[in-house]
Amino acid sequence: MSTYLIYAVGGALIFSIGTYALLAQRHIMHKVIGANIMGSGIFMVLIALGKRTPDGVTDPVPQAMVLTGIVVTVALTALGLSIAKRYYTLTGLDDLDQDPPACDGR
Amino acid sequence: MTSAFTGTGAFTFGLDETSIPFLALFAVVWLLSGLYTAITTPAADRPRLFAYYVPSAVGGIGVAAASDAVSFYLCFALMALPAWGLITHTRSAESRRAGAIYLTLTVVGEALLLAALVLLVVETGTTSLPGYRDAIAGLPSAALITTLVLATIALKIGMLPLSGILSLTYTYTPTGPAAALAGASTKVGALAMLRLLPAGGMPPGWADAVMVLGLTTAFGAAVLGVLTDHPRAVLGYSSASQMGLVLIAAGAGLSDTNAATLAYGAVVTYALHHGLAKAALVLGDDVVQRLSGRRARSVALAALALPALALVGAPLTSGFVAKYALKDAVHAVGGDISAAVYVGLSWAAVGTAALMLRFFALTLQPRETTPGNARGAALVWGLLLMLVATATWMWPSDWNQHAISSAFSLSSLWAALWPGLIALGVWGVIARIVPGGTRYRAVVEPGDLLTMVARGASRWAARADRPRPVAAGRSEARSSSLAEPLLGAERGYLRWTIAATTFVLVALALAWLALG
Amino acid sequence: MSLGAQLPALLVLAPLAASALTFIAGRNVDRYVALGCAVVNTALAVALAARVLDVGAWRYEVGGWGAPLGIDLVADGPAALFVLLVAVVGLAVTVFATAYFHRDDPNAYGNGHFWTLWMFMWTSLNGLCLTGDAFNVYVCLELVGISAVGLAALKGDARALRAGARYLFANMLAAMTYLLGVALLYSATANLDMAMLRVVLAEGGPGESGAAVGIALMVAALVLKTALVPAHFWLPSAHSAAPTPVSAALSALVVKGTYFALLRIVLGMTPPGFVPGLNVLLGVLGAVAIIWGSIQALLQTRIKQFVAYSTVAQIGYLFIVFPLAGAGADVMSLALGGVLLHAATHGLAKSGLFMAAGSLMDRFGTDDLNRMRGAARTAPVLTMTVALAGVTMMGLPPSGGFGSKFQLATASISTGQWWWAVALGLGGLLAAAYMFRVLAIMLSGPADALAPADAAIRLEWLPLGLALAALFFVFAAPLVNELAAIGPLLASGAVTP
Amino acid sequence: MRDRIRVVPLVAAIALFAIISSTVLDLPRESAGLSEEMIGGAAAIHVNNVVTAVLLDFRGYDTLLEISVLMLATVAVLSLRDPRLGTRRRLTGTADLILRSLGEAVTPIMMVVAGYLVWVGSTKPGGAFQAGAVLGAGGILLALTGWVRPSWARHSVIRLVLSVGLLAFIAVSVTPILAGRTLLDYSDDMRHIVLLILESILTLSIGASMLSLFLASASGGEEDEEAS
Repeated sequence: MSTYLIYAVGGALIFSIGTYALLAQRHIMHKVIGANIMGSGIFMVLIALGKRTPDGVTDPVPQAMVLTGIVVTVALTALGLSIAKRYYTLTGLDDLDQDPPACDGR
Repeated sequence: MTSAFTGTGAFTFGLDETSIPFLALFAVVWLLSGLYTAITTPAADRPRLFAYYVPSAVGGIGVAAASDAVSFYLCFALMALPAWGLITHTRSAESRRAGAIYLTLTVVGEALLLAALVLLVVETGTTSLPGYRDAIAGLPSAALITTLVLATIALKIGMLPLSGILSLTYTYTPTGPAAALAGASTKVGALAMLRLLPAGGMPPGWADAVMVLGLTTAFGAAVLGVLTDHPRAVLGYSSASQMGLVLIAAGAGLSDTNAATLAYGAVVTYALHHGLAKAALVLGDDVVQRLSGRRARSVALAALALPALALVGAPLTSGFVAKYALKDAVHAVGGDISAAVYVGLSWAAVGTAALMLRFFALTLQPRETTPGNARGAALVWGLLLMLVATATWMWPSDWNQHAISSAFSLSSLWAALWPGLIALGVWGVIARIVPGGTRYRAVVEPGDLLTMVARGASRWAARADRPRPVAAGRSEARSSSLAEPLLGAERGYLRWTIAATTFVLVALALAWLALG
Repeated sequence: MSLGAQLPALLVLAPLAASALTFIAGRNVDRYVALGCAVVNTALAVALAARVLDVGAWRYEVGGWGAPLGIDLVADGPAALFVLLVAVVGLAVTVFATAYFHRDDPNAYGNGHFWTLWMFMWTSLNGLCLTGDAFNVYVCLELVGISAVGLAALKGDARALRAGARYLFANMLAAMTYLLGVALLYSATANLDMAMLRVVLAEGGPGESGAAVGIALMVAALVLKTALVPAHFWLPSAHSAAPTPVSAALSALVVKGTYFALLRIVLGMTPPGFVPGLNVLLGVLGAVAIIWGSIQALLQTRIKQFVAYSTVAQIGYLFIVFPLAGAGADVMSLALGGVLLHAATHGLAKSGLFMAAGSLMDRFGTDDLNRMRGAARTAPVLTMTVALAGVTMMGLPPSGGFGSKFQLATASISTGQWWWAVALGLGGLLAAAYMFRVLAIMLSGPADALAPADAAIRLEWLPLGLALAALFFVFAAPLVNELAAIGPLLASGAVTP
Repeated sequence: MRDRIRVVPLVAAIALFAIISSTVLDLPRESAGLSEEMIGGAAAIHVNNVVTAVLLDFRGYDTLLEISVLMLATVAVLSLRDPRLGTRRRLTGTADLILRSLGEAVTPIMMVVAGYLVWVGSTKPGGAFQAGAVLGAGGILLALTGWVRPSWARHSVIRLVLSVGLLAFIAVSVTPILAGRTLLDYSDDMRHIVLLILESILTLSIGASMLSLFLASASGGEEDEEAS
C-alpha cells in the first residue's frame, strides 16, 4: 500500500468528521470550525493524490488548487465569524435554529 | 419534428375553408359589439373597458385565422384571459366572483388545450393546424387527445355541469362586450370542434357518447335557464343549450367520415347562425331598455322576435337552415342512439322556445332605463339584425343548399313549427297556475353550481384567512386544517441539521449512483 | 486578435474593475460608477450575443496557454443568453437600487458597500457563465456565494443575519462538496477543461468511477446552490430578508448562474449515461420542486416569502431538461431552448415581481399579504405588475413561460416521458392558484392604510417594464432557440480544443 | 450546553467516509497529472517554481478571481460592521506593557519577512498570499497594541490600499489585450519585473484585507477619550 493512500484516506476521514460537525453541532462557531475541518480534509486528499506521479515530483496543479481553496476558506470563515459575532451581539443567540426574540425570520 | 419556436412552425396565419366563416363571424361580432360599446359606455369608463376589449378582440380574430397550433393556442388565450377584465368591469362583488370563476375555468381549459396541442404536435410531427382533424383518429393517443379537446370545449361552451359559466359571464359583463362574448367567444368552442376533433375514424361509441352529452346539455341548460330571472342569464343558459346542439353535430362526425362532412357543415352553419342571433339578442335587450317612446319600444320588441325565432328554428329564419343541417348530420350516423338523438333534437327546440318566452317575459318587465345614445345603439343593432336575417341563407357554400332547397316542403315546415307551439301552450298554462305568472321568481341564480362552489370556497378561505391577533410583529400562518400541517412540515424541515443532512443524503445518493 | 473575440474577458474584467472603483469612490460617486458599469456591461453583453449569432461559438485562451495548461473561457449561445439576461436584469436592478438606497442613509445598505458587493456579484455571474474550466467554476461559485451572502445580510437586523448565516453555511457545504468533487475529478482524469473532459470521459479508463463520484459531488453542490428541493432550505429566508433590489437579483440571477454551471457540467461535460440515473433523479427533484414550492407559495402569508417560494417552484421547471437529454439532438435542442427560454422569462418576471412586492411592502408598511387589501385601487401599477408577472408564472401566452412549457412538454412527450408534461401542467395550475389568491386579496375590499408614495415609487414603471418584457417574451423565442443551438454547452467542435 | 450525538448525520458522515475512501482507493495508483506539461511550460517561461508558474501564469485567471474573493469577503465583512460603534474606539491592550513591547519588537521583523517571502516567491514556495498573511498578522499585533483603530477601513486611503492590489492585477491582466493578445498573456521580456511589482502590491492589499477582516468584527475596546 502506497503511503499517499494513508493520507488520502485520512483526508476523507477528516472531511467526514468536519461534515458531521457542520451538520450536527449547534453552536455557530462549531459549524464554522466544522467547515474548516472539511476543507483541511480535502486539501489533504488533494496533496496526497498529487503525489502519485511516476517521477515523484508532486503535481503542481493540486497544490495550486489547495492554495486557492485555502484563500476561499479564509474568506468564508471570516464572513461566517463576523456574521456570527454580529448576530450574537444583536440577539444573544449562538444557535441558528432558535427564533430570535421579536423576529420569526426563518 | 419541428421545434415549436424556430420561426417556421410558429406564428403563421392563413385562410382556409374553416377559417373564412369564423373569421367573418368574429370580425362582424367584435366590430359591431365594439361600436355598440363605444356608443353606450360613458367616456370615463371607455379606456379601462377597451384596454381589455381590444386584446380580446385581437385574440378572437386571430384564433380564427391561426393556421398553426402555437398561434391558435396563443390567440385562444389572448381572447379568453382579458375577458376577465370585461366581466369584472363593474367591480361589484358578484362580478368579481364571476370573474374568479371564469378565470379559474379558463386557466384549467388552457392547461387542457395545451396538453392536447402538445400531443398533436408531437404525434403528427407538424404544427400545421388544418391537417389535424383528419389525422387524429390514426394517432396512438387519439382517445386522450379527443378527451382533452372535449374537456377544453366543455369549459368553453358550458357543457353540463358547467353550464353556469356562460350565464355568469353574460350577466355581469357590460352589454357591448357581453354581446361579443355571446356571439364570438363561445363559438371558439365550435371552431375548436372543427380544428381539433377527429373527422371520422373513432370507434362508434365516441359519436354516441358525445351526442348524448350534447343532448343532455341542450336539455339541462334549458331547464336551468327557465328557472333564472335575469334576461342575460337566460340568454347564457340558452347559449349553453344551443352549444349542446352544436356538440351533437360535432359528435356525429367523430366516427363516420360521411357524417363528418355533414357535421362539418352543420357546425359552421350553426355557429354562424347562433353567433349572430345571440349577439343580436343581447344587444336587443339593452336597446329595448334604452328606448323611451312607446312606439319605438314596440318596434324594437318586434324586431327582437327575429333572432328569438331564429334560435327556435322557425321557418325562413337562419335557425331553420342550421337545424336542418344538424338533423342531416345526425341522421347520417345511423344506429339506435343517433335515432334517439334525432328525436331528441326536435324536443330540444321546445326547450329553446321556452327559454325565449322566458327571455321576452323578463325583457318586457319594466326596469330602470339606461340613458344614453339610444339611436346610435339601435342603429348598430339594426345592422346586426340584417345580418341575422340574411347571412346563413346568403353564405356562398354548398352545405346550406340542401336546407334551402327543402325549406318550403310542408313536412319540414311543420317539423320546425310544432316545438314552438308546444312551448307556447305550456307557457300559457304556467301563466295561469304559477304564482307571479310568467314573471315567477328565480329558483336558480346565474352560475348555479359554480356559484355555489365558489361561495363555499370563499367562505372556507375567509375562515382560514382571518388574520389572527398579531403578537410582537409576528404574523401567524393560516390556520385551516390543510394548511397547517403543510406549513408545519416545511417549518420543521427548515431546521439546519435536518435540511443539511437531507442534502448530504442527496449527495450520497448521487455518489452511490455514480459508483453504480 | 479582434476586440470582438476579447468580449468574454472584458465581460468579467469590466464589472471587476467597477467593484474596486466603487469601493474607493465613496458614497457620493459609487452609484454612478455602478450605473456606468451596468450600461457598459449591457452593451458588451449585447455585443457578445451579436457576435455569437454572427460567427458562432469560440474559445478564449486566457494567458494564451490553452487547455489543459491554462484556463479557457467558452463563449457559446447559451452562455451569451445568460450573460445578456444578467445584463438586462442587472441594469434594471442597478437603476432600481439608485432610487431605493438613499445616499443620505448609507447605514441602511451595509455601510454603503452595497454597490461594491453588487458589482462583485455581477463579475462572478458573468465569470460563471463564460468559464470552461471545472476548477474556475469553483472560484466563480465562491464569488457568487460570498457576494450573495453579503447582500442577503445587508440589512444587518437579526432576521437578515440569521438568513445570511444559514445561506453562508449552505454555501460552505456546497463549496466543500464541490471542491472535493473537482479534486476527485482531476485526480481521475488529470484534466480540468470541461470540453476536453467531455472527450476524456467518453473514452473511459481506469479512473472512471473516481470521475463519476467527483461529478456526482459537483452536481450535488450545484443543486444546493441552485436551491432545488430538497436543498431549497436556505432560499426563502435569504431571498425575503434581503433589501428589495437584492431580493430581485438573488431570485432572478444568482440561482440562474449556478444553474447554468450545472447545465454545463451535466449536459456539456458529462457524457450521457456516465452517471447512471443522475439525470432522472434531477428531473424527479425538479418535479417535486414544482409541486412543493407551489404549495408552499399558496400558503405563505408574507409577500416576500410568497415570491421566494414561487422561485423554488419555478426552479423546478429548469430541471425537466435533464431526463430528456440523450434522446436525440432534435429533442435536446427543443428542451434546451425550452429551459433557456424559461430561465430568461423567469429572470425578467421574477425581478419585476420582487421589486413590486418590495414596493408594496414599503407602501403598506407591512409584509403581511392579508393587510394588502385594496392595493389595486391605491397602487394600481404595482398590482398590474404582480398580475402580469403572474401570467408569466402560470406559463400562459404570450409570456415566455408559455413557450418554454410548450417546448418542454413537446420534448417530453416525444420521448415518451409524458409524466414530465403532467408535472408542467400541474405546476401551471398551482401557479394560477397562488397568483389568484394574492391578486384576489389585492383586488378586494377597501384600501388599507397606505404610506405616501416616496421616491422609490418613481420606479414603479421599472418592474412593470420587466413584467411586460416577460409577458411578450415568447416572441423572442426564435432568437433564444437560435442561441441555444450555437455550440450548445460544449457539444460542438467549435469549443473543443 | 453539550451537543447530543445526532444519529442520522453521524450515519451520513460515516457513509460519506466510506464512499470517498473507496473512491480514492479505486483511483489509478499512478498518475502524472499535468505535471509534465506544467514543468515544460514553466521552463519555457524561465520560472523556477512550478507552483508559482501555475498560480501566476497558467492559472493566473484563477488567482485574479481569488484576489477578488479575498477583497469581496473584506467588503462583505465591512458591510456587516455595526454602524453604531464609534470611530474613535481602540481595542484593549493599549495599557498592556508586554503586548506593547512585543508589538514594537516583532512588527518590523514581520515586515521584513513579508518582503522576503514576496521576493523568494519566484524560485521557492512563497509569494503574495504568504507574505500578505504575515503582514496581516503584524497589523493585527499593531491593532492589539492600540496603534490601529478598528474603524481604520473607513479612511479612503485604507480603502485605496485594500483595492489597489486588485486594480493592479486588473491593469496587468488587461494590458496584453490592448496589445492584441489575450487576457493575462504577459510579454516575455517584462514578465519578471512586472510580476514582482504586482506581487508586492498584492501583498500590501492582502495584508490590509487580513487586518480588516480581523478588525471589522473585533469586539471590546474603549472609546478614545483624548478627542472629546
